[in-house]
Amino acid sequence: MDSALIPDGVKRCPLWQFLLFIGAVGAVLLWGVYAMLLCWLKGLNQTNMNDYYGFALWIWADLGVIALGGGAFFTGFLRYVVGKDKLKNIINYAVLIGFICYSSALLILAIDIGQPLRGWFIFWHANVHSMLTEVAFCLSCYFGVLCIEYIPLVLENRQLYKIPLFHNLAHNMHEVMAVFAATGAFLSFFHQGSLGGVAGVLFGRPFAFREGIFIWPWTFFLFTWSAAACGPCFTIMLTKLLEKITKKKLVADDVVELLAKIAGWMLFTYSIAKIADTVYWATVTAPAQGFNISQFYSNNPFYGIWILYLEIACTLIPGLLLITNGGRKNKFLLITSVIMGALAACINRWVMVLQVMAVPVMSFDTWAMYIPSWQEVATTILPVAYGVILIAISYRYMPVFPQERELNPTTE
Amino acid sequence: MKNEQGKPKKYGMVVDLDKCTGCGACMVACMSENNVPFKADESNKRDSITWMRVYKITNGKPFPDTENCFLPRPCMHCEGQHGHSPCVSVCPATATDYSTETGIVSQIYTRCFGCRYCMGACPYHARHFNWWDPVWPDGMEKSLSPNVSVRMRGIVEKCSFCFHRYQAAMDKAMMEGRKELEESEYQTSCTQACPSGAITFGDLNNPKHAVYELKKNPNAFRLLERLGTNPKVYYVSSREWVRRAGDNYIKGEWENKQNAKK
Amino acid sequence: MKIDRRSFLSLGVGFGAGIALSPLPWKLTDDSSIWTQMWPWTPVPERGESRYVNSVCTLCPGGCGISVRKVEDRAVKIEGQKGHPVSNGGICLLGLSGLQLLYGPYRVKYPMKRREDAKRGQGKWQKISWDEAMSEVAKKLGDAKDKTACIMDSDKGTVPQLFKTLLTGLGSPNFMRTPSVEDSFELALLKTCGYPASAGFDLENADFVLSFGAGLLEGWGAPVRTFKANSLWKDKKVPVIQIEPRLSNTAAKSDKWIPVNPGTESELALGIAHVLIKEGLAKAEVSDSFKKIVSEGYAPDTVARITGVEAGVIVGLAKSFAAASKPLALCGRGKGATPISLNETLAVYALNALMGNINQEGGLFAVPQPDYIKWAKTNSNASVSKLLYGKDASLKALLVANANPLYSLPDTQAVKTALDKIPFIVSFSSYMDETAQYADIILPNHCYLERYEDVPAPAGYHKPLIGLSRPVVKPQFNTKHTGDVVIAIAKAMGAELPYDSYETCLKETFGDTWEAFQKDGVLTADFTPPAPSGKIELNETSLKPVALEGESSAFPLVLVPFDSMRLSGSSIGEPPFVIKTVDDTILFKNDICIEINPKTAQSYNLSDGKYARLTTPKGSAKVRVHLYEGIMPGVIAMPRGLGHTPGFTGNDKYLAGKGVNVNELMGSAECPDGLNAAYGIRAKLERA
Amino acid sequence: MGTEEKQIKHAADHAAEGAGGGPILFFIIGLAIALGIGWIAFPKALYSQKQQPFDFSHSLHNGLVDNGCESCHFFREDGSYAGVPKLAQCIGCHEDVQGSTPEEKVFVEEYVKKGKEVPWLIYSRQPDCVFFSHAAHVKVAKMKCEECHGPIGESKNLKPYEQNRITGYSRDIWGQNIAGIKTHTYDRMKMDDCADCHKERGVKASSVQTERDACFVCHK
Repeated sequence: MDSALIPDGVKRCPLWQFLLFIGAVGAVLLWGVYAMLLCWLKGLNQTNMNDYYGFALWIWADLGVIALGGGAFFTGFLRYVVGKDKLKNIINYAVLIGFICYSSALLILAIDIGQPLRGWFIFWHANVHSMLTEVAFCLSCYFGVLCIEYIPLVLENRQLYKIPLFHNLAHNMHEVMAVFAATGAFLSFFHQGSLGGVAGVLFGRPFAFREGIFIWPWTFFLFTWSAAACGPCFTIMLTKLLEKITKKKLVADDVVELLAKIAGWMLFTYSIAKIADTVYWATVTAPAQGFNISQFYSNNPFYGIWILYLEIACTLIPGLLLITNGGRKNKFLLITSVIMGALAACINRWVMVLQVMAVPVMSFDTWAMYIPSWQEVATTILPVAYGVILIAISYRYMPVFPQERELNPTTE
Repeated sequence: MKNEQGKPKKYGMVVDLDKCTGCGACMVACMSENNVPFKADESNKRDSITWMRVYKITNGKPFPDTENCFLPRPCMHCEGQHGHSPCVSVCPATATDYSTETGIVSQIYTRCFGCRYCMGACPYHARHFNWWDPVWPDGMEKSLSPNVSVRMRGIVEKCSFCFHRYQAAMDKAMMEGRKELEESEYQTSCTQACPSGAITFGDLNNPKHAVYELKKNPNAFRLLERLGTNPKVYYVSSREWVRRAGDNYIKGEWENKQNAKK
Repeated sequence: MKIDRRSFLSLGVGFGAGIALSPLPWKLTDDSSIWTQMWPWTPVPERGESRYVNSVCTLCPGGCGISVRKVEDRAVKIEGQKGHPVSNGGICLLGLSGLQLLYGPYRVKYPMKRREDAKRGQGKWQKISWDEAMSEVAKKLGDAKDKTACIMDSDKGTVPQLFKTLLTGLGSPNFMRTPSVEDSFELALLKTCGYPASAGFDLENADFVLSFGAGLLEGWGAPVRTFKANSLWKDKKVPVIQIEPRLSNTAAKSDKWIPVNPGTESELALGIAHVLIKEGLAKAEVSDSFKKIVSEGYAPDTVARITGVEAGVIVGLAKSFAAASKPLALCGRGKGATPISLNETLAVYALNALMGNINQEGGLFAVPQPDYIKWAKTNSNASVSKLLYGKDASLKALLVANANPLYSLPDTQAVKTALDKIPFIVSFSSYMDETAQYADIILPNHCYLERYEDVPAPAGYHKPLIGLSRPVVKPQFNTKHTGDVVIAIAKAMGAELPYDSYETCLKETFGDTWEAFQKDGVLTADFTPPAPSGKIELNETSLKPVALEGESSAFPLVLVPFDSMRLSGSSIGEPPFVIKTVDDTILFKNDICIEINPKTAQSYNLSDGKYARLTTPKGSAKVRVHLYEGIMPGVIAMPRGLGHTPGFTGNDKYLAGKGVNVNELMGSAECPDGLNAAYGIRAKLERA
Repeated sequence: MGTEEKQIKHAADHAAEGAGGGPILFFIIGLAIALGIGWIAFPKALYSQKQQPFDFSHSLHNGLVDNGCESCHFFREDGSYAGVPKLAQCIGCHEDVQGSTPEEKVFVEEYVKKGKEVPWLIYSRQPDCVFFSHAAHVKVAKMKCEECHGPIGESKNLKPYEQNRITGYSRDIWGQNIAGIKTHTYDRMKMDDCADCHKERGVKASSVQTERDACFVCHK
């Protein structure tokens, strides 16, 4: 029925099956939308956040998806700026994931703030000293870039492509994509970094505070680095997941391996930087404010010091695996590595958001614990459902994977 | 505006913890002066708006050597480094600001859009978010003061050192052709109410104000000074364990500091 | 021309461009954000001219001067009144939140009568007119005659006198005052000084303070004055010793806290007296009988065994007490909301007498009762123990004004049973408190900020003083001054009263001094205290300690109520601002927390925050456990002032339904002199 | 160029020929409609018009008093500004009907005799978050009332009060010009107007963040 919309030469599941799937995921989406509306109409009292836990699940999810969406900017950077041409076979998907991640991030922010109708004050009354201002500007601009990168893909839909205007537009946009990719890489460098800066500049919060270069704390660079390292892992992970679901090979192994190799090197170097940062913070920064590293992780039923070890393991191990040829070639090791890589970013963002809030700073204060309300969980799942739907639609109707036709020749 | 000594004004507080009895008058004086809202259940202290909160701290020793002390915590109006207090520099919309004229950290409710970054930045938990719509039971809104604007849901609020009293005092002074305020003309509501006289408020830069000398007390300390927040609220306690509780020290550090003093 | 898809596209693009080039989107964005800054449901306080009105706070017996800031006709803030002899600019948190009582939803807004089809306390009311209400009350009192009783929080001043006059007219002697430590003080002073007097303490001039459980920082005496004295002590380095089983705020701020077994304070005082006498440290004479009893029975070792305070400490206390030039010994548990046994009062008075500081600077004063109400020819006095706890079922009518016996008297169940036997209960309360809820008719008084009233003798003040409480705002509702109501009822029943209205009554009572009284808000009188008599009598009966109710085998623990400034314990309940200051270790959601030593808790396998069932011979309650190192093992402390019951459904969720009223678990143990001196009760604890 | 692309290009050329000036015309129509809505209909819809309780002539009163605006709009002793006069002040002259205007009759009969305050709608009423010190501007900076309020003292009638339906503010805050363009100092009373004037006159810059005035100068 919708075969006219489906790209040429590829096979898709029957429409009913597709609609059933979209319907199921759509129900989850609606649940999230309901929770979102509750938050907007009734206020943030719908959450379990409080004055001690001003940032919680949502901000973690926000930082998490931005880090994981980093695959888009870094792959784009490699493809268009560095000139790794091979990556053109995965760039569309990376851009799609990035687009989903960033639009979700903006949506989460719009739910998270207490006065959504005044959200634009961040641009209009911007305070240049605030890392959050930098985040807002770069994030929005980069989202614009992602739209520009994503639009040609939409226009390449078989029917839309027939319209000359769209056809030309898509064509011309492709021509100048290098410029946008470079801009995107630049913007991303800053906003990924400023998200790290958000925590790192909090000199009232010894767990988060980092010394650094000029106005940028170490976390600024670490966040950019980790996004560049973990984002591609996430892209690979989702590629493999989609291949599993569609039971098709969508990207050739050499493409994946190239990206994995680069991600491996990024992870490996990042883990060294992260260890160095942790050691300096634990031995110099924190003690200067009267804290032992153990204090940050004690008295807490949920986060022991293991979370730090886990984070480091999740960067070092996949890093080591992916830089070796054997690690990349072995399917199991490759998938384990990219999952760990994606996990590393999530753990890091979790710690840099929630642990920061949980640790008491005044000596007589107590640990702050918090369990998210269902509204928070639902609104956090909302972007996931939205992402699944968007991937499904994009995959079905757009030529996301240039190699699909060639890797899956139709028998007809 | 500068005071007679040519230094900018720097309003601050000295709280005598030996005198503070934890009675809570400062908390209520603040709430009633500043139109602070209330809910039916305020027992969850983590979403209860109290610009001034009195902490009960203990020396942690078992019976019968237990000791308690009360520590009132308003906003510290941190000066940070050159006015870059932890919260001011992070606010993305300039809703909170540091005034070099008075040293007061402002919070503009109508500018704030509720991102709560400042709350995360403040180690004193002096900032409170309006999680709920403020509701006054029918008739109770009659007790609201027009000098302080009522806050709306979804924004952050905090102690302003009763800045509206400064505005009113300046109005009166200007009316009388003066540009200077006497110490007594501008006092915060908590200072005025404290039945123990434990709170002293004034210009830390003005030798004519009591706080100028009081802050030099050898038993004076500030909360979390080591973080570099440079707060303007000083505490005085004759008890060593209380002074120690004012900051964090790694093992042995405090003892070394005490020995070095001797 | 062909109208196709493209035409619509162009139209749309043009429209979009046009809108963007118009002020519409930009102004809407701006306006919608302004809308969020002024949500229509967020109140905007009216501006206007502001001014101050002085009055006296009557929310507790402290009698502090207040200064109320008004904007036009609204009262917006209560502040302390500078220069007031009692409070001099200071104010407590309850006084500060008075406007929440004035404007709050828990006010009784018009006269109400219990609906015929409703039982008492069901909360079903019908609105009636003042005329109807007053004639009904007059009729019922006419029937009840001398079987009418009245209970108030005070027996001094014009309003209590009017009630007494009404009762006298009915031939009834049944005027009761809510029991408090004042009963103990007055009885002790009558016995030792020989004239009716209130106890006054020259706190400011004392140079050594020995407090037997007096909650100096929990609301004892006139709280603000006591706080100021405490700060003065800090400045002058006056040692303060606090003796009580729990590390209260007073104990925490004192120079030394001496934990003592609950209820053995009198023994400790006598032990100290023993040392003073034995070591020849006494500076004044006391009666021989006293000397004899103390010398024989209260040697430090004996006292140490009873009290749990080491003998050496007792001797040390005595020595440092005697070494001070103006030492002052104080008593009265917590705020003084309950009487203490006569033997304890006398023992502590004896310490003062031994140091010769009765009616002396820095000492204990017997301040003569005010007698400015010349028109009163009444002799009406009765005790709560007889009428409300006794087996007496003869009362036909009860008038309740400024009191809430159903909440504030220990053994709530017994009080309820007594009230059930009284066929007609009239409440004069401004608020829907527990007793008002249980009344048959409510004749609501103006709130304290809407009415005139004379406020004699602030608690613990050492000079005669009368304050004037004045209307700060116009009455907000259809209420009437109780003075006016009583005059009208008395007149309707043919009583002879020289006044038609309360205001005239008040003015005439003060006569020539009224103008000055109006202007200053206080009246003071010269007073030369008589020389001390040194007559402290003790005998075997009065020394008999008040036994704790309950068998120690069944109830191994001791429950003591504790007071705190942040729990006003007022008969009305905690206004929202006050309850907001209460720690979550005292009230957690709607659960009351009890304090218990970790050692005790361990033996019951209880940890912090766990639920437990607390049972006493009088009742049982579900409580939450709060581990506190500052309490003696074996003792449980429970806050007093919580557990108010909802009066108007839905409207008073701010005041009511929080925790448990400790009086439901307490008994009304009586000491031999008729004082309800229950300081605690035996209790048991189980995991729940 | 592949055959497919060629075909598409051809189709595009064809389409362009057929449409002629169509798209431009429709674009202009759309633009015109939108501009009409945005510039004319929208402002009309945004504001509701309310009439004052009765008319009042500033110029008439101004001629009768000695002390200019401050005769009625005075400062209180505590330095605060009384704003629009209360009944108590008017009663001095208007205990009974003095002149012959119907407005005065309404005032005396409806308000003075009944002791009711006149519910004036205040054109320059700032939102609740604003603290404005008249003392600082009038007493210290010696500014004239007209600089912010315009020549209201010369007015013979009270204009209708226009209220923004969304914000509830008076239109005079944003100004009559919907685009927010002002020609006089008193045309608008938005925060930026205050800020501009402060900047122009070099009123103390006390903010660390913006190097302008700190927010607490004008907010409460």
